[in-house]
Amino acid sequence: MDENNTPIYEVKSAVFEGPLELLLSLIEQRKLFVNDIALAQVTDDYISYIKSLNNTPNEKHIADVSYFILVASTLILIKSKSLLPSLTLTEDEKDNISDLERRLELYKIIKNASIDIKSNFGAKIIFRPLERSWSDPFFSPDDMITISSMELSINSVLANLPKKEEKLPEVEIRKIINIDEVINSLTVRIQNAMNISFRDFAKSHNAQDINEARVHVIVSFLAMLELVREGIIDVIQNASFEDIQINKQVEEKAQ
Amino acid sequence: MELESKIEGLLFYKGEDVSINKIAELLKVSTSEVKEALAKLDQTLASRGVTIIYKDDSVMLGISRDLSPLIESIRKDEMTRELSKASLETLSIILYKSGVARSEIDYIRGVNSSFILRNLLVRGLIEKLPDEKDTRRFLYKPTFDTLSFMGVTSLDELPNYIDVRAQLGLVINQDENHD
Amino acid sequence: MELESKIEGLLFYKGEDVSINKIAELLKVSTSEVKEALAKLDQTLASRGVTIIYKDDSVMLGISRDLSPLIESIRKDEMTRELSKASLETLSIILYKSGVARSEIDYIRGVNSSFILRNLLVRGLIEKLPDEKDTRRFLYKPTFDTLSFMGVTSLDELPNYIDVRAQLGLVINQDENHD
Repeated sequence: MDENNTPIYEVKSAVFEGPLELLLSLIEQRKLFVNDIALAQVTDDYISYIKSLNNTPNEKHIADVSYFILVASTLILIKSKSLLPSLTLTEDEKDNISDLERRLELYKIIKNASIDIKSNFGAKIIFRPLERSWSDPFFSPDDMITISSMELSINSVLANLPKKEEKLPEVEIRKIINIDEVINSLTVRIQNAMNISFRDFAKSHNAQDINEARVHVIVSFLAMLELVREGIIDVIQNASFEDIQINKQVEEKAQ
Repeated sequence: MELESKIEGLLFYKGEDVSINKIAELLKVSTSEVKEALAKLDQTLASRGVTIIYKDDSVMLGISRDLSPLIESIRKDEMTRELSKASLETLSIILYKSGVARSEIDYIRGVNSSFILRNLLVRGLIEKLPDEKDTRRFLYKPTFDTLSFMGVTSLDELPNYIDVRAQLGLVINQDENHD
Repeated sequence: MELESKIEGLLFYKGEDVSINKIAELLKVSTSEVKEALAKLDQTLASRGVTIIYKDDSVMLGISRDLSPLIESIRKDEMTRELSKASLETLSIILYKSGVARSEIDYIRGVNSSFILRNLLVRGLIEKLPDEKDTRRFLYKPTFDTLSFMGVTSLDELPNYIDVRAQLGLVINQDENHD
C-alpha cells in the first residue's frame, strides 16, 4: 500500500512548543505548500507525535497537549475529507479548516521573519548613553508620598505578584474535556458518512465500478482511526467498531 | 540658537526617549515644528557618532551602530543576547505588528504566550499599554531598547519590514473578514 | 567613520570626562591625533546644542551654555511632575524592601523599571548603593528625606511591614530558583 511506502518522518526526537510549529515542520520536511492536501498527508505523523507526548506523562504538558489535540480534530476532518470525497463538510468545519491554513501561513511568515531578527539581534547595537548625573539629586517629594498611599501601592504590587506555579486554568481543563466530546462526535459523524458512502458504493453492485483505490482509502482511514484511539483518547465505542467491521466485510468482497 | 540644536541639547540632557509632544511643550513650539527640526537634525547627524531613534511619537539619541564594537569593549556589565525560539517568535510578532494583543499573538503562535510575554516585559524588550479602543485589553509594543538591540533607528529599518507587514496584513485582513 | 565622530560617540556614551590618553588608547590612535580631531569636533559643534568641555587633560560633552535656561525648566519639570501609579508602586517596594536590586523590582512588578528608578533618584526619593556581595550591581534604598517626609523614623513602622516583606521575599527566592 502506498500509505505504508511513504517515509515516516522522525519528529519524536524534536521538541515542539505548539501544534503550528509541529505542523509546519512536518509540511516543510516534505517540501509541501500549506494547503489541505499537505495537511492530510501529515496527519498520521502529527498524531503519532501527540501519542509520544502522551506516553511521557508530565503534568506541565497537559495544557500544551490540549492545544495539540484541538488542532488534531481539524486534521482528522481534513484527512477524512481527502479519503472520502463524498463527505460533506458543514460551514463550521470548513471554517475550522481554512482557519488552520491561515494560521499556518501566519506562523510561517513570523517564523521566517524571526530568523532575520535572531541574526540581527545584538549584532550591531545603537547604545544608549550611560546614566547621566548632571547635577546632584534634589529632594523633590510629591504629596502622594504618605504612609497610607504607600500601603495602597504595596498592596497593589502584592496583588499582582507572579503566581508560584502557573496553575492549569479551569478553562484549559474544560477545553480538554470538550475535546473528548469533539472527537467522539467527529468519529460518529465520519463513520455515518462512511456508511452512507458505502451504501452508494454497494448499490452499484458492479465489479467494474468497484474502485480498489477507494477500498484502500477506507482501510487507511480505519488505520488512522486506530491511531486516534490508541494515541489520543479512547473515544471509539464498541458499537462504532461494529459499524467498521461491516465495512471491512465489504472490503473482502471487493477483493 | 536653532530649534534643531535646542532639541539636540534637550535629548542629550535627557539621555532617554522623549515624546515629541513633550519636546514641543518644553521648547514652546508646535509639534510640526519639532518634527521638521528633527528631520534636519537627522541630516546633520548623518555619518556622525550620534543618531536619532524614532518610535511611535517619541525620539531618543543613541550612539551610532558603527561604534557598537567600541562601546561594547568599554562596557562593564554583560549583556544577554540570548532569546529562546519562543521569545524570538513572540518578539518578531510584536516588532512587525507593533501594538498587538495577546490573543493575536496566541493565535499566530498556536500556544499560550503569557509566560514569554512576562519575560520580555521584565527584560525591557517589550511594553504593555492599554488598548485605547478597548481599555479592558492591553497591546504589546517593542521598546526603544529593542530597536537599539536590533541596531535600527526606526521599525521600518527591520529586515523586509514592508514585505513582512504586507504578508501579515493580507492574511490578517482575511481573518477579520472571516470573523 | 571619521575619528572626530568616533570621539563624539564615545564622549556621548560616557557622559563624563574622559582623559585624552584614554581616548587615544580606546580608539588606537595617538594623543596628537585625538587633539586634532577634538579641534575639528569643536568647530563642528559650534552653534550646536552640545559642546566640548575641556578640563586639564580630559574632555567631556556638555550642553551648550545657551541652553541653561532650557535645562533648568526641564529639570523643574522632572522634579515637580506628579508621581505616576507605577512610580509610587516602585517606591513602595523600595520602602518595604530597602536594599533591593533592580532585577528584583523588575521581577516583582513584571516590567522593566529603569526609567522610574532614574526619576526617583533624580528627585532624591531613593538612593542607589553598590551591592557589597556583587559590585557590578546596585541596591536601592529610600533616602532619609523620604522617611522624614512620611513621618516615619524606622521602616518597620510601615503597615504590615513583616508580612509584606515575607511575601516579597518569597517571590524573589522563587525567581532565583526559576532562572
